[in-house]
Amino acid sequence: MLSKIISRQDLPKLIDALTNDFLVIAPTYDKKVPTFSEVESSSEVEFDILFNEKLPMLPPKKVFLPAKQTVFKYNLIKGVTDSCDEISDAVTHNKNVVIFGVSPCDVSGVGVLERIFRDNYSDDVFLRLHDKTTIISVNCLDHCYENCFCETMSSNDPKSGYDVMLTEISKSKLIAVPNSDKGKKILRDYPELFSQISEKDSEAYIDALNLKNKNFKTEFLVEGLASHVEDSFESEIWKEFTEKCLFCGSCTFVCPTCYCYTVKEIVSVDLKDGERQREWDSCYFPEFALVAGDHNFRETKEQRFRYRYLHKFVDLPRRYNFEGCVGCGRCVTYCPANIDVRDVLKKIIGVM
Amino acid sequence: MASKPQIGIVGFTGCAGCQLSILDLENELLDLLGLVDIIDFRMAMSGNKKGPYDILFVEGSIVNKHQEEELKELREKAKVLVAIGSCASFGGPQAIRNYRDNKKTKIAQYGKDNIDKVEVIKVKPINKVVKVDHYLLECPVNKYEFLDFVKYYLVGGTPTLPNYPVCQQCKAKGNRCIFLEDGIMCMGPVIQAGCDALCPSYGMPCDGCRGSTLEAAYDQQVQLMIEKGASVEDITRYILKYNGEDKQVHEFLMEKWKEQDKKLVYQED
Amino acid sequence: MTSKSYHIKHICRVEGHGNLLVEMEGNEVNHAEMQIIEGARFFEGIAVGRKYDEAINIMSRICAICSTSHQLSAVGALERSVGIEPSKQVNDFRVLLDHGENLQSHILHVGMLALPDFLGFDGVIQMVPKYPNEVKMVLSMKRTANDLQTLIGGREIHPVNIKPGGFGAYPTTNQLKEMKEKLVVFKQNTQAFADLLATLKMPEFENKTEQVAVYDGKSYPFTKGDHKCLLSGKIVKPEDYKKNFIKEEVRGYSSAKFSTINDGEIYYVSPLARVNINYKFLTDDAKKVLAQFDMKLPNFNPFNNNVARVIELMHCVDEAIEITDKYIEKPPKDDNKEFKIKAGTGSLATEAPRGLLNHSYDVDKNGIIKRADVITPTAHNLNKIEDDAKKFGSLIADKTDEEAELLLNMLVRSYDPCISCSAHAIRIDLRRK
Amino acid sequence: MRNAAIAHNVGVCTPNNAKIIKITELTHNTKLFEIQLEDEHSNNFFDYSPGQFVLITVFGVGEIPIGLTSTPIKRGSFELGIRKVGNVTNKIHQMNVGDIVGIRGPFGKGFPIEENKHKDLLYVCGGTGYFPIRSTFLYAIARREDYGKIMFLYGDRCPTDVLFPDENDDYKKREDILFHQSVDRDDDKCWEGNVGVVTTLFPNIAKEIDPVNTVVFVAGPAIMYRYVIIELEKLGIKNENIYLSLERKMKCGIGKCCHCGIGDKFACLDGPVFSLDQIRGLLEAL
Ligand SMILES: Cc1cc2nc3c(=O)[nH]c(=O)nc-3n(C[C@H](O)[C@H](O)[C@H](O)COP(=O)(O)OP(=O)(O)OC[C@H]3O[C@@H](n4cnc5c(N)ncnc54)[C@H](O)[C@@H]3O)c2cc1C
Ligand code: SF4
Ligand code: SF4
Ligand code: SF4
Repeated sequence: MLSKIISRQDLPKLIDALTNDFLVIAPTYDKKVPTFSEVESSSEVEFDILFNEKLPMLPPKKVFLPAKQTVFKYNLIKGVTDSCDEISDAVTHNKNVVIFGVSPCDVSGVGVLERIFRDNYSDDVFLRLHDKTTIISVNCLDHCYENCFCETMSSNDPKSGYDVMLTEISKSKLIAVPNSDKGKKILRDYPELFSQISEKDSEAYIDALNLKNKNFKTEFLVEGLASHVEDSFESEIWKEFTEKCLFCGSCTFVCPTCYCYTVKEIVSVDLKDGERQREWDSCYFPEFALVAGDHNFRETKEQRFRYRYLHKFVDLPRRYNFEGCVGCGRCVTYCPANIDVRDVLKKIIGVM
Repeated sequence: MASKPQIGIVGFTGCAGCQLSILDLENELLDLLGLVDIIDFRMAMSGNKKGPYDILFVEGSIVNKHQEEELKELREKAKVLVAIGSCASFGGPQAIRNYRDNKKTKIAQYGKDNIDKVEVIKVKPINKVVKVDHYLLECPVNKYEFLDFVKYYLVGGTPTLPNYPVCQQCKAKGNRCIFLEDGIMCMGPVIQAGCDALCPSYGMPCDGCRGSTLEAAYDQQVQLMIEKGASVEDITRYILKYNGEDKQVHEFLMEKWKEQDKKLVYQED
Repeated sequence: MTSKSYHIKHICRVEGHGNLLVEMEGNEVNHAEMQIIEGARFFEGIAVGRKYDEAINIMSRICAICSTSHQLSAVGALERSVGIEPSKQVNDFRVLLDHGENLQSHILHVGMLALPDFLGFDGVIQMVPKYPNEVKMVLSMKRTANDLQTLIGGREIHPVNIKPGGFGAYPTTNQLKEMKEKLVVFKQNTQAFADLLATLKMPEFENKTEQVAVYDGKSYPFTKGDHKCLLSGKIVKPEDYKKNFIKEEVRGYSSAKFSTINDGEIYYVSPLARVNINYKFLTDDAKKVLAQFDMKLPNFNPFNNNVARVIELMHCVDEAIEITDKYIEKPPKDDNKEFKIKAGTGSLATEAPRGLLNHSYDVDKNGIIKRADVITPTAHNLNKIEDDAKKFGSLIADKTDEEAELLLNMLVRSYDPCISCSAHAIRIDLRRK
Repeated sequence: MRNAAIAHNVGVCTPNNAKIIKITELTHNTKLFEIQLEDEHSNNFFDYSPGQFVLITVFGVGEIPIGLTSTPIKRGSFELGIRKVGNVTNKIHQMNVGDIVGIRGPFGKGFPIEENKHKDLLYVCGGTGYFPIRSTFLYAIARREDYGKIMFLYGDRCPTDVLFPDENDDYKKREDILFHQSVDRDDDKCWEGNVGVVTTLFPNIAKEIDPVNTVVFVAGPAIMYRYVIIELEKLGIKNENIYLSLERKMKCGIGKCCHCGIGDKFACLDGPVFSLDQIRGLLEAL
């Protein structure tokens, strides 16, 4: 078996070893907010976030699709000068990237984005960063907090999208299961940290997975959700929630599967050079579908509120066969108006 | 290249912070001077010319008849007129007094004898006097927005200012939401971004100096503030800081909130 | 005998709208009026009815140039009103922030407003072609000063980080280290700047009046202390500022108030007054700068304010470096405490870059402000400016009109008046039942 | 459907530098730009199907979607007709021959012109809708023998707004094309033809229509669609034979930025050309 064992004590050593070879991104606190950020040593990593089951406020999408990102650079007269390849190398200082401590739902979230950005026309800006990244996931054995409903969205047991999965099999030991060549390479490259797996470890792993199975509960049935949402196009439900919503967009920014963006041109003060920047946008904002001549294709707040659900629960399932939601509950946690996506869906299905 | 655009920066009643902010563009100032001719900037130089201007930036609110006339004259000489800062755009903090009974304030402030010594008219943002082509926001004006405006003007077009709430930039920076988590009365959800969520980034509530977003959800915001324990007077104060003459603030206060806060009286002209 | 009148409209390169009217009869000025035509804004009135913690930001809009001073004065006076005692750390950071403003304001004044006068330019913008390096140095110094304000206050103008009892957030050690490096460069530039200024000659003029500055007997204080008079040696507690000390009156030609002390005496507040009163407490390097100029203390030439500013640049940058070092060593602690507040009255006397600043408030038990009173440096000085102008006759009698106007302009400029800050209110006292 | 080739040497998010090689002033606010990619290989490779669009960047100002208006039969360069309405379009209008712009694309699904060989074609367009329609129209008349009747109805606001007047006159003279034109208003009384909205042209062709064998291509302002559809239904043309080009805000052109979402479809990927029966099923379309 390719899996190996790593002791909990050795995790800091692993991080330190990785920082020599990679740009390492791991959970930390930034002014009391749990977050993913670049670390230079294991002392900066908050293992507490990982093992006391908190989700960083911003999901790992912030690595591939940050709030602001340069797409390419140009000269105003001569045109494009730096393509996105050069720019993504500059962002990572010519290194490969490791994101450490990604929860299974976030692995699924990255998977959703990857498919969307790879399919049809592949978005080089996103994929360049994505493809040089190794994802080390830390498994969840139970709902991490009250807003989590990953089991309902079947995202707590991703089959792909991660390179190594670490699962706690006892207080002191984790099993490291590689899931790609990049993952195997990690286990191979740091032999002093990974030991062979024993029979007892295997059993403990199976026990852990069984425990996981038992602990996770489904809150409602997602089957047929797309038709339900579509059928409720004219329903009063949208109005009810629209009346509470601030349209601040917070839910869309913290969501691991929301990816709308807009672009801006930034020009230097001497007016010689410029760059195109991508910036997070949100379908909740009034100008999202506004075009020249003041025509707005989504004029009312209700239309905007509804569109997010249409996109997540109708368009994406039809197009790709997955929902645009992994049940991480961030949008619930960070909504100043306390709107709960589960309530919206339950009302639509008719179970609330 | 054709001759450089002629720029004027003038101030009416305010704290002069917007003009000072422009002087705070130390790193860019010399480059900027290569692009435009500043012909009128009383705060920074003598020998000013009163137009004609390609772009005239106007700071401050209008508080007397004399200023109204002067502003109208300036408008005639300006191809493009841009309001900078909260005072010019929304009346600024002094517009708070537009929502108080003028006569009573006057008597209380000067005593009956002094009442005629100083002329007091309603505080007006400049768009109540002349046509305004663009607004650059913040208190004081965001100097980078000012710079962007000049750059875009020169390259062609106008910059699109963010019309989304401060929460966008708060989330982008990974800030803790002080409204949700600490119950601090942050106006971020209804206020236009562009300041890079300055106040919340320091753990301080957004005071709303950039004015309302398009379609700001005041009803919902106020509802949440009440749930968090704010009183009627509190809410009036939170809303009425730098923004008295913002259209949506005015509408909300006078059409909805007046029923709650009976002390709100709007001074008609 | 010829009579002549100068009406200097819209004094440029000072902030806000003011005119100076000077009427001459032969060599004598027989009438001078400092007319503040800035629209009144009634800040004291606006403050009434506000919660004590929000008023801090609003009061800073009295004047952007002193916005940090206004916030620091407001927060200090309001803390006294409701009974909050800030910690040593908070006081240190407030001084640091205040020095950011002092450095910024002084370099702006001397480098961008006064220097063009002495070198014969309309403004700093016009200086660029001939003095590119000097302008660049001034700009980079101003940038550093602004960076310091931004680091502590959140923004160069109208800081956002100040709250009763402390700060919203503190800088990190790395940020402080970076700041320290910039301050060290600033200090070198200050010396170069002092050397440059020492080659220029200040116009000779003297008007010996009382001078007032904040004094605490142990330091060169900016953020709190008592009032001290230079000539009489009188000391007045901040809360007694209106008890037989400062009096304000309204005059028809100006939207700002005029004040006197001790029943009708003209007085003067300024960097020069501070140097006159507190020179003993300057840092060693600042004392060395003082020695570079042949300026006898106590000094009564308002043009020497420019010298005082350069001395203070050195003093403030020294102190800023000291405080930065202290907190690089020992990083600041979070100080988000809940405070119990009580009703009360609080007054504070501080030094804004251009001189004495008074803030005073009554607050009720719910933290709502019932009375507010502010006297800004420019309001303190309006009488003195008029008085100087009246005594200016001999200096301008044999000058061309153009030269005379320039000199009068320079005189007003030497006070660095923010005219809108003096026009924040006309009212004398507001007590609401 | 023709296979659209994306000619990108840099990755699909970065534009190809391209040169404006010819500018023709069409009306007071529209110009026709002929453009060539700088990279020779990409330029030779550049192919599109009528109705597709490109994203054109004016460096320093922004990027906007513009329908290709030339026919793909003509290789080596392509044409864009652009009306001045805002920042980017204003700036393009100030540009000169030889200036560099950025081009991404072609993107989207065009009009199914190859799929409908031997059918009768009816074109209906208004305003700038002429631009994308022209591409398929030129394609069809270049292969005239492949198609049955070709009918063209074009309406614009006023005589000064009329696009391609010379080309139009040629078409009017041709016997193998039924070309009808109108203007909404003729305030200066200088228009000799029909006055009225585009739907007033329908009686001219009503008798020519074979409802079963006719395919309709429509492009124009959003309000036009509603009335045109009513006319087409009166003629008995089935929804699946009516194709409309929808305009939406677009930032990426490749289904990522989400601005052009219409219900559960994207105008840039699934459109901009949709059949009416597709649109009927689309929430939020018309
Ligand atoms: C598929 C498609 C094909 C088009 N073909 C043509 C054509 O052949 N000729 C022509 O003149 N115009 C065409 N348009 C419309 C053209 O894209 C807009 O006129 C243009 O985007 C306006 O940009 P602006 O910067 O000048 O206007 P502004 O009002 O300054 O617009 C600001 C931004 O909003 C967005 N935007 C505004 N209006 C539109 C719009 N109608 N559609 C999409 N995005 C918009 C753009 O991102 C633009 O940069 C087409 C639009 C689409 C979607
Ligand atoms: S919609 Fe909400 S619960 Fe679902 S993935 Fe996004 S943030 Fe998480
Ligand atoms: S702190 Fe204020 S601005 Fe920031 S997310 Fe919360 S409500 Fe929005
Ligand atoms: S957070 Fe609010 S008050 Fe603070 S600068 Fe931004 S808009 Fe102004």
